[in-house]
Amino acid sequence: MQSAVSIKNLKIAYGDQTVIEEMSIDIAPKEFLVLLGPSGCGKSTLLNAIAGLQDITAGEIWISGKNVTWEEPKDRGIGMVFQSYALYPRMSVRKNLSFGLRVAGLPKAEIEARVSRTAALLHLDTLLDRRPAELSGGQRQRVAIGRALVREVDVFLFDEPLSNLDAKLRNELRVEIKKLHQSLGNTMIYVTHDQVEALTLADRIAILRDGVIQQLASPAEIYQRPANLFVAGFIGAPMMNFIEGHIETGDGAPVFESHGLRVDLSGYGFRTPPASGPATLGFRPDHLMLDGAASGMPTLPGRISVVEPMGSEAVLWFDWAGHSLSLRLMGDVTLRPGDGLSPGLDIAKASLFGTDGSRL
Amino acid sequence: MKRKTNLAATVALLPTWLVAVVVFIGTMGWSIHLSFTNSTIFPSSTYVGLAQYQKLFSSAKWLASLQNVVTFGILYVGGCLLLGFLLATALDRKIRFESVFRTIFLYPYAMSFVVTGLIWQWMLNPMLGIQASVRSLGWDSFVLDWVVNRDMAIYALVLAGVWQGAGLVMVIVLSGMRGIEAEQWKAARIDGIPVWRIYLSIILPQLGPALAAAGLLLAMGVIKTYDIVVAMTNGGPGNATEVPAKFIMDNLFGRQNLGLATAGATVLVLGVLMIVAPFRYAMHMRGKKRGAR
Amino acid sequence: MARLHPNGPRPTQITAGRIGLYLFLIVAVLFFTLPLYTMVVTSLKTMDEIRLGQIFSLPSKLDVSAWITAWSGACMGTVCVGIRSGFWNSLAITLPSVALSVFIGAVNGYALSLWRPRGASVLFGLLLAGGLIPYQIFLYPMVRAMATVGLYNSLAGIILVHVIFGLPLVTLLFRNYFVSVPEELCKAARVDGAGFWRIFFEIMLPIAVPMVVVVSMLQFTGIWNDFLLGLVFAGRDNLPMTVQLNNIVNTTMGERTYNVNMAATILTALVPLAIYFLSGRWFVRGIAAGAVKG
Amino acid sequence: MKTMIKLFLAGVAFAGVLTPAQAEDKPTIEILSSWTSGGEAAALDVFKTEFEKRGGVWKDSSIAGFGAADAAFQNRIVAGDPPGAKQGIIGLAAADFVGQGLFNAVDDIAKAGKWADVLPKSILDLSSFGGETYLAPTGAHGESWVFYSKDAFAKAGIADEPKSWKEFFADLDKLKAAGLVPVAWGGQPWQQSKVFNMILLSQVGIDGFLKIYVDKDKSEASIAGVRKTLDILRKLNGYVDEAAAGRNWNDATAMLITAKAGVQFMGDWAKGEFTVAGKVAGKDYGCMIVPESPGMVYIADSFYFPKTGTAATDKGQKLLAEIVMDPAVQVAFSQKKGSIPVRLDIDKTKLDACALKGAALMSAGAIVPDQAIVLTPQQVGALDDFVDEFWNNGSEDATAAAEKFFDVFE
Repeated sequence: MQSAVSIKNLKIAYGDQTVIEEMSIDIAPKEFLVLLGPSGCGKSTLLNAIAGLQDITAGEIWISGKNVTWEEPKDRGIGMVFQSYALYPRMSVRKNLSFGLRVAGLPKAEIEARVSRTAALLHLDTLLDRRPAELSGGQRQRVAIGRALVREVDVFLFDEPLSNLDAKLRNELRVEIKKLHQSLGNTMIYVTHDQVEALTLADRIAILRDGVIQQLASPAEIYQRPANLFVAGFIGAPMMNFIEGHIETGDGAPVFESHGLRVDLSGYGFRTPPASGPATLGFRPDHLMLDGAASGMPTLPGRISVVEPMGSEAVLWFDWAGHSLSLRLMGDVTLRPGDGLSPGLDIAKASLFGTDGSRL
Repeated sequence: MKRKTNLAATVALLPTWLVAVVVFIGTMGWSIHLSFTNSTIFPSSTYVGLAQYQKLFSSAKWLASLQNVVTFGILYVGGCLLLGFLLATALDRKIRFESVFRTIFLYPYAMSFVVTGLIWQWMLNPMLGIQASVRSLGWDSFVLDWVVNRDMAIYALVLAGVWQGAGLVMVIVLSGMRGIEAEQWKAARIDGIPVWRIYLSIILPQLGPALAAAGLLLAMGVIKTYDIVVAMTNGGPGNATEVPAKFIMDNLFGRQNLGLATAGATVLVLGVLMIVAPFRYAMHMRGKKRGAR
Repeated sequence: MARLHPNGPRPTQITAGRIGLYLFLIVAVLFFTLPLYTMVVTSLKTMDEIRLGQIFSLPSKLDVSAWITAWSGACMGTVCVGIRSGFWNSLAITLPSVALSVFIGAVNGYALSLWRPRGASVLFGLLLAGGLIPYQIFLYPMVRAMATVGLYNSLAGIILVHVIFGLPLVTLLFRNYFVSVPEELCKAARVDGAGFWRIFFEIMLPIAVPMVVVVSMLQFTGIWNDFLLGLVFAGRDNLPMTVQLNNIVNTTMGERTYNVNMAATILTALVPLAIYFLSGRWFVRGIAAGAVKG
Repeated sequence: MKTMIKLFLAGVAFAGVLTPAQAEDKPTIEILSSWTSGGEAAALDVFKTEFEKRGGVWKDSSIAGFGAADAAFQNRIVAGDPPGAKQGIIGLAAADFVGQGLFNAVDDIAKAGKWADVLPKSILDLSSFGGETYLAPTGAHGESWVFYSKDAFAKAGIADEPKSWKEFFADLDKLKAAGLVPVAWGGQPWQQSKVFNMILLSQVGIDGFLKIYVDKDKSEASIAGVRKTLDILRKLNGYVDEAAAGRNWNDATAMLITAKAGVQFMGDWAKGEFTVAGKVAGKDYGCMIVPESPGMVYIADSFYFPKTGTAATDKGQKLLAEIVMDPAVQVAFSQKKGSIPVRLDIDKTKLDACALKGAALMSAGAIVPDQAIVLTPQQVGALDDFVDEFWNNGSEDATAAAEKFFDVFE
């Protein structure tokens, strides 16, 4: 099937400073792709390049089967939503929505129809004659989304659209965006630095760092099988626990050793045959079992330092061999700081990383 | 890989390019060329090397004018900033009739330098102005003779300039103060910091950009200083208030010495470039960082 | 004395600081108004009274004849029509000059800050330098250039000259303003298909209204108060009010009528003064809206 | 941008339409003068009336102030659009223009009007370049005058005009003792240079004066003369009030009118100020040539006639030259302007007491030209600087300064 958006050998540099290294991504029609990464990783630059707002140094950009590398933004068949909303301050909501259509010279009736359709979809009907300054943050962001929708194009670009909103609104709008995607079925490319948005919205997530894609995969894959230490540490809250150690491949099954801990690795799905040497063991707080010893798992005995109740769940922080490790527990917690515990580790769900940081 | 939209921007700037190249660079080139000739009232093509520059820098008037413009510039800009800041602080203290005060402090900015100079020349003239009036009230030893006193005349210029320009600074600074978050005031009040200390240690450092903008606006006028001097002291007494722009004008027309005038102009332009170039470089570097974001 | 039991609203106090504050303000008001006061009272005195040398005293009786003379009777050479004709000339010069320079400056600022085409920073540097150089230096070659294109001594000529010399300041102010406008606004409009001019007229110019007010006022004052350029480039049919004021005030060997001079001076300054008195708050608002910042 | 270009083009077209069509037949003249104040303008009006009476078209482009008028004139020359006539002093100030071939000569008018017979030789010489007459002199001002307030003299008990510098300074002491400002000093460079010159003439005589200014003679005698002049100048400095710096001459005159000050050094145009204030020469105020002076420094105004290439203006220039030198016009002009007619053959009955003294000196040839006539504008500026520096720098040694004086001519 033809890709909705295809980036081929893209490179972006300012002088001798490279922002995007040689990069290629194919995005399928109706796919929701999230570009995720810390600030300065090049994700916004990439989005701007797709939009045609950013000159590229080398490579090609294809949208809906057309090479648009040198096209104007308006000719690319895209709509875009910006972090700061970028609403035109002196225009009413109606004018904001219709500006692009008026520029394109669409018939009046058509413009009106599209504007009211979009307004209804986003519950903006009553706000059409207000100025942006008279709107709340959430309303502004809906107008910004509406401005992309009225264009009725195949590809929507979102540049951190929710990061200027408070937590409650962010959750609400996130759901709305997801609904929109499900009902409209457009291709969406969404830039964010918020992993919750990425995990909840995306069909696939591309994690970027310093202009290089670290991993491009489904949210589950990324959460469960991070491709390297960076991805592992970046995704998940609280952060994945890491323990430095080394792998012994003796006569029997390979073993991970650290501070007297010995973990039998026979249950771990190695990508390549294991070899002896230093390695980092990573496991998420959800993958420690309070009653792990009973099921024969290797244990990490320690003492609780902090309890963070979060309503339906709680995070326990405990000390083990100089490491501060976390453990997620569902339901009510009766444990208190100072109590001892000895949780078991489910090696099948853990990750091992080599000295170069990549997954073993 | 230039896009046509950028082309539109380039085209839109063409008239300005034309002005910059033809007027600013072209005439400067022409002036520099003339400064190496012995032109008097009309341009001549007899080259005399650096003779005009030698003459220029052996002229007490020119040397005095350079010194004066530096003194005036520093005190005028500094004075405007200081008084403007004080006025803004006072108006920031929730006083009555703020807009009346503000208008009174700002109106001199509508006056030309010529009018400013004329009126202050009157006010500071010992026989006519403040001194005479104070003495007629019985304080016979009162002295305020700045315009006619060789050592003080430059300060008279500064006084008149500050009178004219302080209001602008006040407006800029006041709007800067109003832009500072109210929470800082609350924090400082809880910490028990005296008001003057808050202005000095907390507010003032945050007004850097506002003060810099105001300073730049005023500084753009300093090297051009001409009208106010002509109206107020005409360069005197002696050379006490002579300024480069007036020196150039005098030689350009009254004294019919194009060569010397253009030599002076060239020196002035070099001076300007020496001020602007590092500033521009810094801005350029900042811009680069910004662009890379 | 027994202290009151604190209860209810705190009583307002007149503190020493408060008194000092108002004292400072009153001294400042005196400093700022004294010159204008002097001009006004002098213009209302007779010459005989002025020769007594009491410039701060109120006129013994109001005499408005100086004002009438200044407006419609004062002589410049053999023509005795006062400065009223210059008033219209000044308007004819100032209004188009302000409109043009503000428009071009706004376009420049917009193009330099939001589009940054090749050479933008070089151009900006040139303008900045041009803005600092005394324009006396440009007079002589400019005269020649203007004569060559047939604009010397014409209204169009003097307007063009004002626009040229106004460009650096206006461009600088607009550039600094537009730099603070989010780039995303420009990007959003481009996604919407708007081009350079459309974005300027429909989005940027409306945003920049406070700035346009401030710059227009600065430019209006500057151009209205200009003497030298008007003298050199306007031609005898278009001499602005300031040149006529000079003809009345500045005389080398003639007698001086200070009351007429003061009246003529106030008349000349009246329009910019009125603008500041009436629209001062727009000016203040414009600056508060970020018209002038670092 | 299109709008701007359109506006611009419209402006150009507009300017083209406005260019006035020349009246082909009538002699036309556009005058650029700096005569803008009451008496000056009235005097200029004498020419205008006569010019129009004789069928000419007169346009007035006066600009106040020497500097401003000169700047405007030079710029119009540069632009190739000069006025038909420019008021300016005779002598070297016009030399560069004539040298560049920018002026029309009025030699035929001068010959027809026999100017050589009626003008003092020095004035005719200074109006001519390369043997041809280019400038039409309008009138002369005497610049060796000491005006004094009779009231102030009476208050100080001074009965007679001082005859020598010694008496003069004795009288100044009396004025001081009477609580008056002895000298109403106009502290502007051009005024100070004039005082310097009137004293110099009293010290070195007519020949010595011309030797210094015309021959640039730096002999012992010249240096000694300059030194004595500077000594007197320094002495005078002790008799001026503190507000002298930058003072306009007419403000100084006002001090005499109100009897606050005793004497003022000035040219005869100061009479206008007395007249406006209702004071009468010989009754309320007196005029005398500076003590010990054998003659009078004078300055003469004239009209320059730039080449405009317009037939009507050429005609107008010739007509104006005729009118300026008309005997009746000369008298009428001088009365309004407060100057002395340059023609020697005019009716002297209408001149006031002071003008008569001046006219007598002129007829006797006891006159020397002002520095602006015999020096280039650059040298005039240098002289102003020199005198101003000496006057303001109280510590400068007169002997050393006298040596330095001759640098002015470089």
